Amino acid sequence: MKPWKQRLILWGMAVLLAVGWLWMPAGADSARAEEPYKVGAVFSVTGGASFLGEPEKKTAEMIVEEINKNGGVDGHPLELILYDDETEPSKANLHVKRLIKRDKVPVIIGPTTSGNSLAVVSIAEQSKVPLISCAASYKIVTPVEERHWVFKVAGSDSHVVGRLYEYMKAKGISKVGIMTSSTGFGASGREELQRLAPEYSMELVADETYGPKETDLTAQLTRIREAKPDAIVNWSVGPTQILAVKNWRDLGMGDIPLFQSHGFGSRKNLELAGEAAEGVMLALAKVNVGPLLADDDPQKKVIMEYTGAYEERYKEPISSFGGHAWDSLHLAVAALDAVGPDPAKIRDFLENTKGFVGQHGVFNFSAEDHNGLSKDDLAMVVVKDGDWALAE
Amino acid sequence: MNRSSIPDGEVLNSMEDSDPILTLEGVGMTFGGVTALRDVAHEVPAGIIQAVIGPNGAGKTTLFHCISGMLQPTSGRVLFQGRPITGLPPHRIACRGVSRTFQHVALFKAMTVLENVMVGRHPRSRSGFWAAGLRLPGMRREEKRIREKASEILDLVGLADAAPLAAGTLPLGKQKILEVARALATDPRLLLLDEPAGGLNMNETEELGELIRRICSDGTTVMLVEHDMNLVMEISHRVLVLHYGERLASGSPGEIKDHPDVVEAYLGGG
Amino acid sequence: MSPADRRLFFLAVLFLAVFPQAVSSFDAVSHYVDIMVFVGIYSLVTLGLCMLMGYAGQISLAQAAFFGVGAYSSGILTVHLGWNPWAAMVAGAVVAALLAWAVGIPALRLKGHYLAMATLGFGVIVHIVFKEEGEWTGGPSGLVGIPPLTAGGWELYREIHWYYLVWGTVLVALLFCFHVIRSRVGRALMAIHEEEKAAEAMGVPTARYKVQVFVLSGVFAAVAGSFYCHYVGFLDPNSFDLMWSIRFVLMVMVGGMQSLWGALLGTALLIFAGNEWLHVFAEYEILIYGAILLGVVLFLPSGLVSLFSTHRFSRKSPGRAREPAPEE
Amino acid sequence: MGARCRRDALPGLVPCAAARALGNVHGALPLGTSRASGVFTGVPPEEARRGGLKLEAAFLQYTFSGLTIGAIYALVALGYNIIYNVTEVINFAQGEFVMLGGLFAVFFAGSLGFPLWLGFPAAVAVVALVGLAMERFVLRNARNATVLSFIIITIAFSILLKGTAMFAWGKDPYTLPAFTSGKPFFVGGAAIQPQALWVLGIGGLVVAGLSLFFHRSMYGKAMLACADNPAAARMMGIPVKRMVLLSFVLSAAIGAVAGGVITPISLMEYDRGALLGLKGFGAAVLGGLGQFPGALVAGLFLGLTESFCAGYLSSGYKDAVALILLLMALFFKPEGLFGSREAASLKRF
Repeated sequence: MKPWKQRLILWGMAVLLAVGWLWMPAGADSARAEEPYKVGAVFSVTGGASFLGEPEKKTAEMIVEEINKNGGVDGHPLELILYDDETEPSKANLHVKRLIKRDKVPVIIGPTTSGNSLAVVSIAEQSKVPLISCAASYKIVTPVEERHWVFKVAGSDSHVVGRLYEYMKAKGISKVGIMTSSTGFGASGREELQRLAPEYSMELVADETYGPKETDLTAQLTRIREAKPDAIVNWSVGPTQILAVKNWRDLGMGDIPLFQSHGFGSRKNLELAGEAAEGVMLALAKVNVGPLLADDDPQKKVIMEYTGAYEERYKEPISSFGGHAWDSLHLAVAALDAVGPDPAKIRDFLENTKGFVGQHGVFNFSAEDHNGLSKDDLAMVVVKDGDWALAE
Repeated sequence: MNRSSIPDGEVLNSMEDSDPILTLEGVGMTFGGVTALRDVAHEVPAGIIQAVIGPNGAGKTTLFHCISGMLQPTSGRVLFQGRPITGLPPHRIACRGVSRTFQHVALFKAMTVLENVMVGRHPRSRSGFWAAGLRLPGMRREEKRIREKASEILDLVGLADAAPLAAGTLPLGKQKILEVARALATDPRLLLLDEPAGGLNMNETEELGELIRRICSDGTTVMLVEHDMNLVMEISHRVLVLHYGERLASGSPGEIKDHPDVVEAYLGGG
Repeated sequence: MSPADRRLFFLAVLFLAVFPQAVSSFDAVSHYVDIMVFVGIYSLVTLGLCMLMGYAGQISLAQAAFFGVGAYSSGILTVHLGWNPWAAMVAGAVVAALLAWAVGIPALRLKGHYLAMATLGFGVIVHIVFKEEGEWTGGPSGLVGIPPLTAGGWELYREIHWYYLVWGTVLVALLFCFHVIRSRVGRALMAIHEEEKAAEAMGVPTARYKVQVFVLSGVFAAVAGSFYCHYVGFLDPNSFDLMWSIRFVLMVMVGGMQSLWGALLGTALLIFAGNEWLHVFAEYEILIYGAILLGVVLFLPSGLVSLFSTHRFSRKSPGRAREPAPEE
Repeated sequence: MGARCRRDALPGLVPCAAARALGNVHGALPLGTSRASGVFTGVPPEEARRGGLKLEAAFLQYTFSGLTIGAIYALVALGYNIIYNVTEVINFAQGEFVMLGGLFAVFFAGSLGFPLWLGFPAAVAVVALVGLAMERFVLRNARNATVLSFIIITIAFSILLKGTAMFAWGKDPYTLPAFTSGKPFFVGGAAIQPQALWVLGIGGLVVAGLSLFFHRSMYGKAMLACADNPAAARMMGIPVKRMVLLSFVLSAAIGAVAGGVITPISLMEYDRGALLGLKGFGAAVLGGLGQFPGALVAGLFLGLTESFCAGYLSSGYKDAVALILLLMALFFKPEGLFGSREAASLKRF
């Protein structure tokens, strides 16, 4: 390499580094006239769980804008410091530390996924900063003695499974074949499906797992058919949940009802699965089916408002995951409004919050329950004429 | 072809009483139907310079590969100092005391001249990963000895000045010499030189001839594949002629020069 | 270790020692210490890979698997069997060494593309095992409840402790590698890289050395994995997938695989880029990775270190990295 | 709504108890070994027959789905072989061609509304252009690159393709209508989708076309000559550069064909390429790298093995099976199950 070329590249890099340094957001020490209230957020905006993290980010940004337009929180502007963990635990770990150390936020919402949430709960505990996770795993808030500072707003898979089993039991179903993907989502569903089966006197006659990149599920479905179940439960996200529906239909198994996880609850999935999805059932958070709710439903109003604002602003249908961001951010804001930016007081406020009406249900937190939801916050939904319809 | 036209056994016995350092017993090599060597039998007495000549494609390099373990002969066996070495991997054969150079220079081009020769000391040293990584005292002493020995050899071949240069930057003639130096560093009992004079000018060839003589007089048996007939005739004690993979003749340079089969093979087979 | 490398080494020690103090006085970069812990952990992996790729000339697309073996060994032994974390770390290194040895013997007989595919396939298989053996590994949901590392009675919970522990280990490993390189073994490795046949003819047991350096890289990765396990406190199979193996190769190549300093530089650059600077690009990150990789291979095959004075950074005389020296 | 569910979606909630019991017997048995259910005493013969038929149906089902995906693996393997034969380079981006083929087919036939007979070839053509660009603008610039560099370059290119696809199409999966509509039909109790026949048919056509090309046409013969001895080929006046270019175009096109035909069955999204590529490589190695008939047989074999593994052993380890086969082949028989050791020893490994 010629010396002048070397020097050119070295200088170029030096300039880039300098620009990168200057670009960095100003530190926490920059004083302002109106001290803003900060909320930290870590969402998986990119990477494997971006389909969850992106609506969360959009929702959070929309809410912050709305609040600031209406005079902020208790007179203070609201500042959202949002980092993308790219669906990687190590990055979630780093970002939460950064939010606490550098940005000195009094409360954090997120991370998006169960894995990343579990990777950061210990930091929240040690740093004594409340964390409101948007992920589902019950492990995030159990055992509650070791999760003093951690809350979550996503319903547990046990709620969804409980709702499904309850419905099946009412329909006289007792033998169930389950198929789950080997992802965190699928594995957690499988665990709950197995754990709760005896409670609802369900017999699991088949238990299949498959990779998230599976291109064909006929083998798994054939095996399940061999076991002669009364119903099938598929628990996955991404293309495999479409494949499950298509292959179920292609194999002529329409006489064995297919239940999907709540992961199926997006309109995109309905389009992809097309006619094959007719009759598929699932338990969904009410935020997904706002227009179908009875007018006296306590959640109807907040859901319709959120749905309207989001769809107008982003020109795309809402997803239930954005609802988690709505719930967590509004909880954080409620706390800030009530007690100010003091981590310990925010934590106490959250733990004592009752009857908070959110997108995913009516939250009733307590010292024993840092989730605050139950299976009754879910609605049983069936696919009818290419759209959702309430079952019963 | 009549392969016993020269009764070399007698000649050998009259010349050398010692056991042969290398014995080839019916060595044959085929590559997917093509025969490169057929039933070659030969003995190399210790302490001599043995040339192997023959037209292109006669199987000379293949023979070297078979001796040094780069190729496994498809039939027959090779004995070194009376013990079979067929089937041993090349590095084990090198440890036994057979070293070689390559027809197409195969130096470690990015390493320095000195380092190249130091690699050659590998079979005569022992410290492994742990000793090296932890810099144990034994390893440091050994490292010093390796360096000294390598410098000594570079002195011997006249490359001492080039020691810190990258091997790939040397002119071809020096690279050829460096290959010999690297091979010498293994303390070989038998040194196989594959066309060492290829690409060298007259002066360099002469120096090389001197070097080979010196190596031989220091007690190392040298086997040499070479096209430069002047060099071969000048320095070698015995000559083996291969033709289409078969042993055509063997004898002293004088005998070979006048041998009718050899003359015919060279003129006819070119 | 050459005098230049020794000077650099002392500079590096000095820099690393004052780095935490230096950044902690600025709020805007105070979290750089946390990032540096990750840089240190991944540097252990890339140092091993650099020995394997840059010096012995053998590619491996399975380093994330060894990293994962170390991490999961630590995780499983401490969570399920209640082992002492340090004992688990040693066990993880032993398991990785055995695995590298068992896979290395047949795999390293292969060359080039075949070796790449074989290691890639092995890495993917290990990843599948992490996902499927849920009873032990926690499966795709991940392994939780990993205890923190304790040293002499007190817990390692502050970043600064981790920083010194990890970087201390990296420096020891770096020293070890430098010593190996400047020895009989190192010369043999480089000889294998350059002319395997000739090395073999000079008495170098090439197969054994290749397996040994593969084992070395596996052990380094496993120790790094153990650190990762206790530092993050949570294991997710996706932290050990193919993309990470490719990233490790990328780190080594960007820095310059012919130099151990290059491995450190590449690791630091890519980790900082991924966590700090590339955020601007968010979704574009994958494209940028591909472009960097392509650009480096096409235009800067000896990596960033080749931009600096060649005498100081690159190994004694790295073929393509250096202009031919004038003949005597 | 509830009424609808009860009537349509949940019929047969009270099947005959005996059948259920039988179902459980079979559920608990290792399915692959108990075709003859009659051996169990106390099982009524009629039920036994039904059970036996079921097992047969399952076996057939696994066979069909195995053959379908196997055909795709075989096509991917052919792609590897073509490039390898001419350049001795393994193209790690081969799987991405499949992904691109599928997504471009969706783009042309779905988004632009082309008729399928036009959209599908258009997709193949575009991907072939991508292959051309890869060779012409990237690989050709790396003239003195080492094997290692080639590996990294093709990996880097695959990352770029994947990233670009993520931008163009996002992360959602896409589907394509089947080439011919129609309900699946049943053979021996196993369901066959019409699209599976298209996969096998088009796969067969590609193989036949390729063998004609390589053994009858001048171009094909010239390409094979380059593979045997590039120097000699150059001396004989064969434009080796153009042949290398052609090999990338051809191989990208074949990958695209595979992607286009499989998308109606398995959907397609941006990150599907790597695994398909890896398994296709497995088929190529099993069949003996560079061997066309070998790739075909090995691809189908791999598909069947996977399918049976998912059916009879463990669906979670299904992906691992193909890779273990690949490793076994690489470690113990690198010349492939159908290649000869001698031919392989002449190749540059």
